[in-house]
Amino acid sequence: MATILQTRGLKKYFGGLRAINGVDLVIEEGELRCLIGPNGAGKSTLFKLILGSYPPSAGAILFKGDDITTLQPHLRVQRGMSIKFQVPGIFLQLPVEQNLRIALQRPHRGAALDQALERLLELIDLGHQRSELAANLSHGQQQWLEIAMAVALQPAMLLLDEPTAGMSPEETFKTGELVKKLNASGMTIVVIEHDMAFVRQIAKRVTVLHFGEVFDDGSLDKIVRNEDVVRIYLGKV
Amino acid sequence: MNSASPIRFARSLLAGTLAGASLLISTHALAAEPIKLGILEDQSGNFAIAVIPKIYAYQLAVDEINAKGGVLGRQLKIIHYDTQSDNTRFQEFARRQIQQDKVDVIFGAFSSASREAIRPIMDRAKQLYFYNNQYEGGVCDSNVFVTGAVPEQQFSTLIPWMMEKYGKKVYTIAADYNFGQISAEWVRNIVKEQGGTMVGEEFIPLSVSQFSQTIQNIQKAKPDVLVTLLVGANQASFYEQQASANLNFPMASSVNVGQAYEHKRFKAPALKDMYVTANYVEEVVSPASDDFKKRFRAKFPKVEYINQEAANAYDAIYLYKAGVEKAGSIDQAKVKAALGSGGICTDGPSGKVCIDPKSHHTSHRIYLIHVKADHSVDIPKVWDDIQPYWLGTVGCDLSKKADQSQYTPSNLPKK
Amino acid sequence: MPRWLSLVDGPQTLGRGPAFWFVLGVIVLVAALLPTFVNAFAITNLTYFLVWVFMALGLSLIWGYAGILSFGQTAFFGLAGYTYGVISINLGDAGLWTWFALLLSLVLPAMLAILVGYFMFYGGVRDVFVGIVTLSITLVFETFMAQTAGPEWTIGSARLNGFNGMSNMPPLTFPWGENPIIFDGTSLFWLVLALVVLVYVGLRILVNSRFGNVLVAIRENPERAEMLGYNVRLYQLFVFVIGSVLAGLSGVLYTLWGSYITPSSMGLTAAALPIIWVAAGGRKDITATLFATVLLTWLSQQLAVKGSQYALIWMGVILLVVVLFAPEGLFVTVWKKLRDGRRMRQRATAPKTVSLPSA
Amino acid sequence: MRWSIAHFLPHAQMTFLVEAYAFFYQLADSFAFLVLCGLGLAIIFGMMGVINLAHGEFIMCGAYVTVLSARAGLPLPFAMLCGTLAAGLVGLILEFLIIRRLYHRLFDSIVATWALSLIATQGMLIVAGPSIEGLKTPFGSFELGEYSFSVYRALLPLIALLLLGALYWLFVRTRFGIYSRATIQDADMARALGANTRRIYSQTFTLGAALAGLTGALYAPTITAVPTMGQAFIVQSFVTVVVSGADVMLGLAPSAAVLAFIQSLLAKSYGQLIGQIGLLMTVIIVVRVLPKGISGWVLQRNGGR
Repeated sequence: MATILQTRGLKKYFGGLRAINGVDLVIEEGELRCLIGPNGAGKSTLFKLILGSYPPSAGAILFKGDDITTLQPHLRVQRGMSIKFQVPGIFLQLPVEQNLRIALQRPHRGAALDQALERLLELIDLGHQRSELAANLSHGQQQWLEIAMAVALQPAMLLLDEPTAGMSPEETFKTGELVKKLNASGMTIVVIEHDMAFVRQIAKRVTVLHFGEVFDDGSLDKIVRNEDVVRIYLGKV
Repeated sequence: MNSASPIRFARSLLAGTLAGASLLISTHALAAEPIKLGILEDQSGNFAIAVIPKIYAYQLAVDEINAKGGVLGRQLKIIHYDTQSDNTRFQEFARRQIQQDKVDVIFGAFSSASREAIRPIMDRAKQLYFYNNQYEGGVCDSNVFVTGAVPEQQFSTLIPWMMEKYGKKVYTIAADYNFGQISAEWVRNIVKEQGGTMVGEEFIPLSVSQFSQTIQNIQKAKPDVLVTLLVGANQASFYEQQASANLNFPMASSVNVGQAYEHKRFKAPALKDMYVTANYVEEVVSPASDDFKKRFRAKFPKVEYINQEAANAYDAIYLYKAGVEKAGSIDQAKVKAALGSGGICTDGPSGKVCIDPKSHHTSHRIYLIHVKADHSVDIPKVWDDIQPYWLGTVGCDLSKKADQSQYTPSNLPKK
Repeated sequence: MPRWLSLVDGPQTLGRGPAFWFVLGVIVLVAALLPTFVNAFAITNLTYFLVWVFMALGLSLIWGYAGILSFGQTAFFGLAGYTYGVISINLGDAGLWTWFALLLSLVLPAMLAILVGYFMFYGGVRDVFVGIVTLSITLVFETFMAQTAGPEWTIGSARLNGFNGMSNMPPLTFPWGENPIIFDGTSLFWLVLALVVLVYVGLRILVNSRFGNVLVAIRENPERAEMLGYNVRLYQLFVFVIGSVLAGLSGVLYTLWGSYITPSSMGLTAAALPIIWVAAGGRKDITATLFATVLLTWLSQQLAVKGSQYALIWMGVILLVVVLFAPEGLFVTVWKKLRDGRRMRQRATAPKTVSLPSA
Repeated sequence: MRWSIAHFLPHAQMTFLVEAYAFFYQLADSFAFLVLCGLGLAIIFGMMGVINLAHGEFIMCGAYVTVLSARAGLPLPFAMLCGTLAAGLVGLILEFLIIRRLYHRLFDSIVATWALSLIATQGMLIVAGPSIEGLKTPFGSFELGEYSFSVYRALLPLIALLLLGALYWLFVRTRFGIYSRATIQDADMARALGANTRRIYSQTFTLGAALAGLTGALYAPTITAVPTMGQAFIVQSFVTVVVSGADVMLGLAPSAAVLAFIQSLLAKSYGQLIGQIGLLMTVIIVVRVLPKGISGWVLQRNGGR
């Protein structure tokens, strides 16, 4: 398997705060990776560095073998990345259908766009609410809508930042199945998640971040057996 | 507004009923239609302070004339729109008065900018137009008549007198736009002619209301005479600020006191030793002036000050009357010809005022107004019958050659 | 109907369907025939109201659709007006020179907009600060132009003439054998009306196109738009340039209307007016902006004519009432009320259909 | 009141000192004007996000009430207090009737406050006429070398600094200040902590209006009170606040100082026109270089985001 994403000695300081302090991360093509860690570990910051929302203080980012460290965000997206934000990043004052059309219209055109739209609506089960304003959806539905928008770009690599926040257990389970389905179709997926049941449901490999550094890495079983990981979650390290 | 409105209503009713019946009668009724005077003046906005007395003055003159039977047996009717000190409004309403109200004459505009906004419209429609304000001078326009004083009347009297009394070093501060720049140019030329020196000249953007820097500059230059050509409410703050810094130079101006009565509005001694040449101020004492003031205040007790431009506006209506009577018609071309034919005069509150055929400007009696420390006013000198000669001498002769330009000492007519 | 033309009826504009276009068509037709019914002044005056529409539509596009509040559209208005004045006075009205002046008066604002837009959008200037930068630019222009009274401020044979403004520029003239067509009075009205229709339809197509979709996306959530792969800053720059050229078009037409342009056209008061029109009508819809601009300029003139010194007070009260009781703007709020009312009635009469959630 | 130190020092040093003081006076004068212009607006705009285009009219209100009550016989300090309170009261009423409906509608607040400014300007013209008789600047003047200066204006910068100090105390040390800053940071959180956010918004707006009134009151003896006088302040107000950024306490004084320095230097060297244009150009550049103003820059350097 080829490497799709690699970070080398990635660092990000905000003033005196070391949010990311030398992360070397390697994601293989087709992988489904979970990033976990306590609050403030730097998970979301890492995503933003990968997507180019912030310039890194040091280090490099490689995507599909190319150095994209200084590339503008929209160009990174055009190369095949896509993200679902932690706080739902949808167009609240626009109807569901238009949200998806905006996402779809770059890769698709004409009849293909309409077909893709129907597939996505079916995928997230919002066909009957297509002309509802996104603001009127439930929190879980908004999360799905955003996942659908991220998927609409047909990315090579999908970054999901807490996709199940605010969802009921049932919704969370459905989301997990969706993620697995997408991964099975060949999409590389990196997920930030707190819900361990969800992580168990989907993850093959887990990376633990702590104080902006990679604390541990491996299969979920290995991670759970690491007592230090348990401790950092309880705030003892 | 119009006291004769029931009569007017009856008359127009009569005209309307008879119009269908007989062509002869209807033309007769039309002949008795009032003459329409369009007035474009700022009742609100920045300039309202100096313009409101003007609006009263038009009304006073019109009511007086109507009470005595009107002009050519016809009543005068004012159509006034509030131009809100907004140049765009001037344009809208000038067109409205010309094209919709079809007025016979237009009086109006205060700032030079508003005059220049409507002058092209007047020229395109060949509309007879009176501008009744002191200004920077130089408008040579066949369609325009000016009743206000101009630099050759105000500065060639004021500056030599000041230099003789106080000394030859002059400092000018002027509003940084057309009026200020052109007036400053006049001052500069006259000072040079009189063998004086300009020790400073400073132009102030209209938005400036803080003058500490200017005050220091003046103190450093130590002039004998300070010429202040400041305009508008922002710049009026200079006087209080210079007084509190104890600047204490004799000042000379062509705009202050006569327009916005700063000596009444500011606490003494902010305008101490301010000298102004104006063709009228309320303090002028003479039978004509006293009578004017009495009639004015009887009709408009609310008026704060009867300023120079009120006298100019009042005179303008009477000059128009004289023109129409000489022409024997209200046809605008004929009235313009009559007004420009010489000998059109009126005896106004400040004395006799006549239209100069070459420049369409008016002669004036010029008063030197001196503001004392307690802000009371005395008049140390009066120049009788000063002619608006300058345009004529540089080559503007509207009686021979039509024109629509504005000239300045550094922008003379092409020979 | 080609696909691009069908975009006039898309999701980003209120007012759709045959009834709407029929009413609009009737309005345009009546307007076009007006010169045969009413006097010359009414036509000149209507031209004057329409002149401002372009600047308002441009601002609606920039602000209402793309979410960028520019407080200085008058800078482009003034630049275009002065450009037309300088070029046309120098080159005269022979041949097509006045049209060349018109063209250049749109090119220069476009260039300024590219410069200013690049400076702002690529420099991280956001939100209300865009308004501050653009306002400062227009105030600098005003202050500078106000002091150009002296004869040294002359370009070729054109005096800039300071605060008193430039005047006497030739009208648009089209050579036509012996009698060239001079765009003045009724012909200017038709020209302006045609431009209004053209720009309005063009903007409807633009905002309902894929481009328009991205604009509203940027307005709603610029970060998300960027993460969908759109070059947000380029879109912002582009829309800013279009809006500014439209402000320039208003400036040229205003200059032609009165053969006069003045620095106070770029002052604080002048700069606030387009914002008032657009906000009061409903900034997220160009139809609302179009009608609000005409209505408000007409209203403020009527108030000045009829209300004498109470005019400005009435204007203020009306604007307050609109803001408080029609939060999305007068036309948009009324439109939505009507639409919702109709839907309610339809729902009340239509047979009940229950859509079952798919499990 | 006059005094002179001319005979205490040798000539050359004296001239230098006088010139230096003259420039400093200029700077301080400009600084005071910008701080006082910006204060009320900074609180309303910076802390509440309401763009108050009627700011100038609050200043006008303060000036008018000050002049009228001084002419009615009140001693000047009390007249100024009246002006301040009157503007605050008007602010309180307007907040209750209008502004509170617009807190989450930034753009609508522009239209509403513009409308208020139209009504206030024209209403004042109709009620009080085109102008009222002014006041005399108190305290006289003092001389230094070839210059003489107004004592009152020399005091204004001190008053501006005192006001800044008082506001710092208010926002950092009092319960109102802490709650109000919390409300501005995060209204939901502040509410959870027991702050009555509605009342805090109302109080903040009233405070902003009263400060604008105080500016009018302080400048009332130095300028002409006319209904349109607010326009003389509005541009400087916005300029100062924008350069300052959102945090009034951190940004306003440095912002006014920088702008005053630039304006004084340019006006002294190249005249008032360049001074005015320079002020506006500075804003354009500052917004580009420091998009969040001086206070945003300070906060960022101190480790915020």
